[in-house]
Amino acid sequence: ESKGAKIFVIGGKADDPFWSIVKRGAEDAGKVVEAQGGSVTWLGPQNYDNLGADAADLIRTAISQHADAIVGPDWVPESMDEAFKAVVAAGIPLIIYNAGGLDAADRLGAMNYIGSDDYKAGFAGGEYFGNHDLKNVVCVNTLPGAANLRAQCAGLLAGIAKHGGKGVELPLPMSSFGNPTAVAQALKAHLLQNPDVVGVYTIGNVDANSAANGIMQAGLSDKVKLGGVNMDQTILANIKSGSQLFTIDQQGYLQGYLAVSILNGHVNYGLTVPTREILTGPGVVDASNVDATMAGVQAGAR
Amino acid sequence: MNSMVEIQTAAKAGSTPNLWSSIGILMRRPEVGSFLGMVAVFAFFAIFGGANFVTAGGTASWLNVASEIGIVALPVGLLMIAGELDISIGSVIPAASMTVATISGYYDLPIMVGVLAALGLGLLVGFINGVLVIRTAVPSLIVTLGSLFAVAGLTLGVAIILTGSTGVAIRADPLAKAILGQFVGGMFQVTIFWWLGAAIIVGYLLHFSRYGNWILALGGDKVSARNAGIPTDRVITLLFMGSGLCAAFVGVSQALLYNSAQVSTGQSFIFNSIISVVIGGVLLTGGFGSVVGIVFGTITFAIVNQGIFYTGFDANWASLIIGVLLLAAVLMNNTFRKMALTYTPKKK
Amino acid sequence: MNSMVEIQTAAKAGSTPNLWSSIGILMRRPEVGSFLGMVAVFAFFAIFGGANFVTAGGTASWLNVASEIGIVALPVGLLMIAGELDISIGSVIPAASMTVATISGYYDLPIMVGVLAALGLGLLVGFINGVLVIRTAVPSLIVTLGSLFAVAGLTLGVAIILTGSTGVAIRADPLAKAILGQFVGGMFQVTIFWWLGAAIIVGYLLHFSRYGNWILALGGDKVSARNAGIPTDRVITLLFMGSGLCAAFVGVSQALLYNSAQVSTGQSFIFNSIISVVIGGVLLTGGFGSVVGIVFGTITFAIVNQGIFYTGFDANWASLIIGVLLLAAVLMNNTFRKMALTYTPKKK
Amino acid sequence: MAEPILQLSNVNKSFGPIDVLHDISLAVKAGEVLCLLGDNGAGKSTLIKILSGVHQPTSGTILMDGEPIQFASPRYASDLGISTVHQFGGAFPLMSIGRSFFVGVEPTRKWGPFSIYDRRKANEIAVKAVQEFGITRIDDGDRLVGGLSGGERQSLAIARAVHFGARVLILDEPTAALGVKEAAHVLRIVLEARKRGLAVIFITHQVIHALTVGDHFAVLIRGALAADFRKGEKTREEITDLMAGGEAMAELEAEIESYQSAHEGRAPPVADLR
Amino acid sequence: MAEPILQLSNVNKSFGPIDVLHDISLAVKAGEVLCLLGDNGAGKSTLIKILSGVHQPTSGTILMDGEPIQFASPRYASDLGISTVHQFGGAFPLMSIGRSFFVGVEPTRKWGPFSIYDRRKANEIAVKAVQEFGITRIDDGDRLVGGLSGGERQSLAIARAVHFGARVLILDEPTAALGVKEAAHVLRIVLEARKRGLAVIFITHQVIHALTVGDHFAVLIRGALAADFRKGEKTREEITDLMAGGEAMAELEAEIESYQSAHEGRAPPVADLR
Ligand SMILES: Nc1ncnc2c1ncn2[C@@H]1O[C@H](COP(=O)(O)OP(=O)(O)OP(=O)(O)O)[C@@H](O)[C@H]1O
Ligand SMILES: Nc1ncnc2c1ncn2[C@@H]1O[C@H](COP(=O)(O)OP(=O)(O)OP(=O)(O)O)[C@@H](O)[C@H]1O
Ligand SMILES: [Mg+2]
Ligand SMILES: [Mg+2]
Repeated sequence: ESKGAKIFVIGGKADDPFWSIVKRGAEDAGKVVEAQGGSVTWLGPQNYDNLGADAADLIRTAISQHADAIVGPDWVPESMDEAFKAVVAAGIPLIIYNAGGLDAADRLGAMNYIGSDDYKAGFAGGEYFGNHDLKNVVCVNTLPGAANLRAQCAGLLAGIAKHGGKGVELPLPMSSFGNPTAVAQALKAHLLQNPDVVGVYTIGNVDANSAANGIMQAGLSDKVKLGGVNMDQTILANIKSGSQLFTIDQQGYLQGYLAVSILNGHVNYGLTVPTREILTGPGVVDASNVDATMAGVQAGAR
Repeated sequence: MNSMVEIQTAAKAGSTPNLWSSIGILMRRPEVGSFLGMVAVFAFFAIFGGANFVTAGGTASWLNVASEIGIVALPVGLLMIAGELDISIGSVIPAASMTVATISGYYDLPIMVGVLAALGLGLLVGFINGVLVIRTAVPSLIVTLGSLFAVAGLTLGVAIILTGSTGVAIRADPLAKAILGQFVGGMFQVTIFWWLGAAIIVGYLLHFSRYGNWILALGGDKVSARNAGIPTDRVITLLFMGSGLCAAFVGVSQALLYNSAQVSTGQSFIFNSIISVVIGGVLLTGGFGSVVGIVFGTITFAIVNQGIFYTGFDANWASLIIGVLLLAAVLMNNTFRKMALTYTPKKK
Repeated sequence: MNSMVEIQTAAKAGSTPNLWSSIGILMRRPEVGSFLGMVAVFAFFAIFGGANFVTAGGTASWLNVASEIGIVALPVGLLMIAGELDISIGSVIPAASMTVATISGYYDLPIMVGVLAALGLGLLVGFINGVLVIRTAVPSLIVTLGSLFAVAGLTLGVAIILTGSTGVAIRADPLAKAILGQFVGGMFQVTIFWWLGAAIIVGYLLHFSRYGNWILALGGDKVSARNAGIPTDRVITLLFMGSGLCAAFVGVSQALLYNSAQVSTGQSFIFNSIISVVIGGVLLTGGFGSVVGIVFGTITFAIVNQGIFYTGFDANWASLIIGVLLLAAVLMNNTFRKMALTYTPKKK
Repeated sequence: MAEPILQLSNVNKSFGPIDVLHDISLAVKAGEVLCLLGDNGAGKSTLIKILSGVHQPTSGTILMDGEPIQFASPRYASDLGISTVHQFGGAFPLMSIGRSFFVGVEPTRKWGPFSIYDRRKANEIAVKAVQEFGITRIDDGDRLVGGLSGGERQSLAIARAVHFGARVLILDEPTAALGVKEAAHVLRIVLEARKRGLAVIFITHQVIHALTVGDHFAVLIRGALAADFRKGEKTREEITDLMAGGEAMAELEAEIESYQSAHEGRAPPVADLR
Repeated sequence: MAEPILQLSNVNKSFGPIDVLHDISLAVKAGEVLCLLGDNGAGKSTLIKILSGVHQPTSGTILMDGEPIQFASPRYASDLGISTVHQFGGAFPLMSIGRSFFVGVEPTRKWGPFSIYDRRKANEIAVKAVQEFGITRIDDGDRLVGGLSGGERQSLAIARAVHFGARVLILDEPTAALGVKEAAHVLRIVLEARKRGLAVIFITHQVIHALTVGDHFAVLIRGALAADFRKGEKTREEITDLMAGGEAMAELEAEIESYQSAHEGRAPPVADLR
């Protein structure tokens, strides 16, 4: 008698807007797992101050609990690869999702990769700006040390460069993180000091709201357009009302849902998905498709 | 400890009854040091920040940030003067944001209901903190750390259950927005006026009402304060409730200002408010401080934090410059006080 | 303040010369309280965390975390006992990581050079902190805040100039890795042994060498300590250098352990180390504390933080449970001490 | 004045397992100075802390004006007119003289709808009260207490208690840090308070001070009431021995004298040592 | 013993604009007790802080054994055998008796290559030293200082100074918080130290204590040396007046007496007040 699959999902902080959606996806898939006698456990760090190391600890925690399958993002490969290899060495099926790409999955011996890619997400944003003739952009980075966020900014700058534009990264000091007013005012100052900037890109939900506010206060709402990654109701409302141009969607819900479903099928029935690298993004949400997205956000799935 | 010695010397020197003493009286006020620190960093950015920094927009940049930190820093400062710390504000702010957004945004109840519920939540957390600190004799840092985690956890858990997400949008009616979440002139947050109001009230409490005396005595020596007939338990509980209320207020106003609430904002307020208070000359060990000092300290911190974006400096070096400037401001403060006190025009 | 009264009562009670006194002697040790708090949270997770929590793997989860916090918490605790605070460790850790990764990873110099440079950096920052605290009489919280920002800014700026990125990979040779960045048995970090070593050294310093006496006296009353002939300036500087060194060590070992360094790692250490120290019974105001207490406090904090992953509880409620448990552990600690002290088998 | 203001009967006090006061019964009358004497650690301060609401007795009753009463808090005791100068603390180094004088009972004045701490009035009264102690150097109520010398601080605390003591004035070693002049002032104050009909409880280790002002003497030895007598009932020598915890002080003095004489032979009369 | 151990010549001390000591010249000889007298705030503590390396004089020189010397730090002074009990502080409430006794000069023993703080030895010596003061209740060197009564703490500090004072022993109001018995013990200790050839500087506000042990008296009034005389050169009344800052104490005493007699007519002899 199979008692079901014990699946561990490594992810972001539980109160992270993006990760709470991934978590929702994993939990929704988990309903099936539970119906079959298994369980889905979410392991996330308390904060992102020590991301690679903390995540590696979480992977080891999952191993020590005799997981039947593990899903995890390869945020900081140098820090986490060793732990992932230990997963594979222990004979536990592994899926890499959200960060790392197929490269990581292959390198680590994981079954598959599900997700988007920070660099590609940023790149898509850069191209979107470029296509809309916004050739001078700034990437607001509220956590300037984190590799994935830096990759996003780098992608953005590469994307805009492809269209002949240019951009800079604006790293904010740590005392501003989590303080929307400080972020808004910093962006405002940057815009006032650099009147040529016409595009702003933010790396998280909260920052997008703050940035919209900063642009408004600089009196540049007509000229400076805002883009970013991820979304919530407010961002979609902003897109609808025109105060935000677009957002890059990597469909976190699918990342969690697919990873858990695939592993559950694999553990219980030996199923495998032959498609290597399941991409859930980057997709672009802008005024043209915002209404369709709204419904999903309301359900907590987007 | 050092600064205490400093202050005592100040008092002694200031009291010599001669011509010099009128300057002494002014100079021994701790506010003067904080004021000079503030002027110094302002001057720095006025020079390196160029024209934009001294415009209305530039002023709004740091004033908006200062106002939000300031509303929290005032009651945190009072607590510190009374010898206690409150770090639970870091999760009361998002909890209050989420409360008002959930009630008035997600469930569409009248905005008043949401605001009152949020403020009530702040008071409740403060009350619990106060009672725990009094009853258990556990250091308030630990008690409020416990409530910091507990409130953060509750906020997240309840938000997911009720709204299914970690961020909720809220569209306040124009009146509520005008009162709590408006940009005056398109750039100055109304919180600036609330801050002013709070500073006046707290200033009244600390410096002009009898309760100020109780707070100072409490921080100076808790046992002696109790022996002198001060209802120490009540004062401590009320002070914690005050900081809960103010933190909740900031949460509410942020929700209305940004039309949305998130589970995870607010942690930076813990650090920033404590720092502002200490820059303003309040003793970390309690018993000494002034509201004007706290206000100057907050402004200093906000200017340093935001002014950097008006300079042409590479943003990668921002933190370095902030660190050096903060130290310089506080040093300026101390040095000036010492200099002024040991200088005497003619030895009598 | 309260806890000080507690302790005095403890001492008085313990000294009654009767049968009861031998228990009294044991019970009045502050470590006992911390120990019981630790046992309580361990028991909680042993029950709710299931079998996995008590396996080697489960133990490694909290021991690894505790070891890194612990290496920093020890010197931070010493500083707190001496009446000072050091928050600059939050940026010394990533600065040291980046130093060793840049020198030995990016530029491929021998690992020894990188390690020594990183440790030297920690000593230097500590030295600067110490000198500034002594010379300026600015509270150490503010001084080390300044260096926190300054070092963070320097790290980011220099990293971008030298390596063009904020993260650098490093592949250490097997020997260095075995010493500094290995998983023993595939799960226990070598830092656990370093922590043990550090605890022994710091324990020797605080409890068995004469310097411990100096540190306790310094935190008890700085002026009297100086009057008693203690070279206070030197002691303070050395303590800051110690915390810089230990922070740098953690940074180096993290870089080797995880084969990479990031500019932003480390801020959480500030908070976590201070909390661990206070849970361990060290007075926030200085003058009292023990190394065993700090170690127990660190373990308690680590168990609470990591144990949660072994319970089936929804991660949304993790913070709530952590908050409640932390409070419970500290309460347990205090209550037990009080109970034990006022209980007497038969009134003489 | 037959009825005592305060009366203790069979009061015990323990801190956890340590018994500090055993079965104390004692009466304090208006217009009378009660000198509480005893060796270091005898329990004098603990006893007066019970009378001022700081500690609650473990058992036993306290009567005020013949009615049983519980001093639940220092505030309650001071509301009933019991004013205390404790042995340690009571001074707030970082507060101004005026503020620290009025801690807990601040004078206020109306300013529109607000009641404002009346700084000027507080400073004036405080400075006046302290100057009456002969400490004329203090003329600025805004000075911080931390800047005063030990004697000045002590005088400030006593002046405060005298100012607020409506019925009972309790002074725990008030003259310890004081100069000759200031100590004499304190004694004068005590006599003045007695004249005004207050009950005064006065703790001291100086026999002469006790003899100068005391009407009624109570001696504690190791927490028990070893003697309770009125002025004139015992000789100075007897009192000295009691203050020293019941040990005969004669041999000690002989010893000192022998040192003196061995050295120079010019020791002062032994009795003066007391 | 003609040569003084310590000699001050024209020493001035100001704190910023406040001049606390003016032009003090004074000699301290071995085997002699110098009583430093003066009103509250006269500058006594400041003077001995200069001698113990806490403060540096603003101007003037200090000679030790005839050689000019600068006491750059308290440590340096104590290394030269000058041991001081300061008026305030000096006790660490949260430290054990043994540890606080040996603060700064901890005894160590070898344990392999390590030198270990010798807790047992420290506790033993400390307890013994305190018990010699008659405080026999203290038998455990691990007790915290915060748990001692005021008198016990004071005795601990004095015992410490006596133990480490090789050449000069400075006591700033050592008897202030002490009981009759303990104060007598302190006086005995002072005489004992003198006998052993130490120079003792003794500050007190109690005339009797001064007369009992003093060989040499120096009186400070408002920071200036108002009198410097040897035993027997002045009457007790003159000394009392000097200690009160030069004011005649007679009227004060008359006043007190009049209260006394108005009330009961049984005041003790006025001279005893001193
Ligand atoms: N809170 C307390 N907890 C435990 N023991 C205490 C407490 N307060 C006082 N004691 C003990 O009670 C005894 C009496 O102390 P108390 O302060 O009343 O003495 P005292 O007569 O005032 O002495 P002194 O003349 O030195 O001031 C002492 O042994 C003291 O250690
Ligand atoms: N660090 C200081 N800064 C400024 N003034 C000081 C300082 N130390 C002492 N004083 C002042 O110097 C004067 C003398 O003080 P000192 O403590 O020497 O007096 P004292 O003779 O010991 O008095 P007491 O008998 O009350 O102890 C006082 O007026 C005091 O206020
Ligand atoms: Mg007493
Ligand atoms: Mg003195």
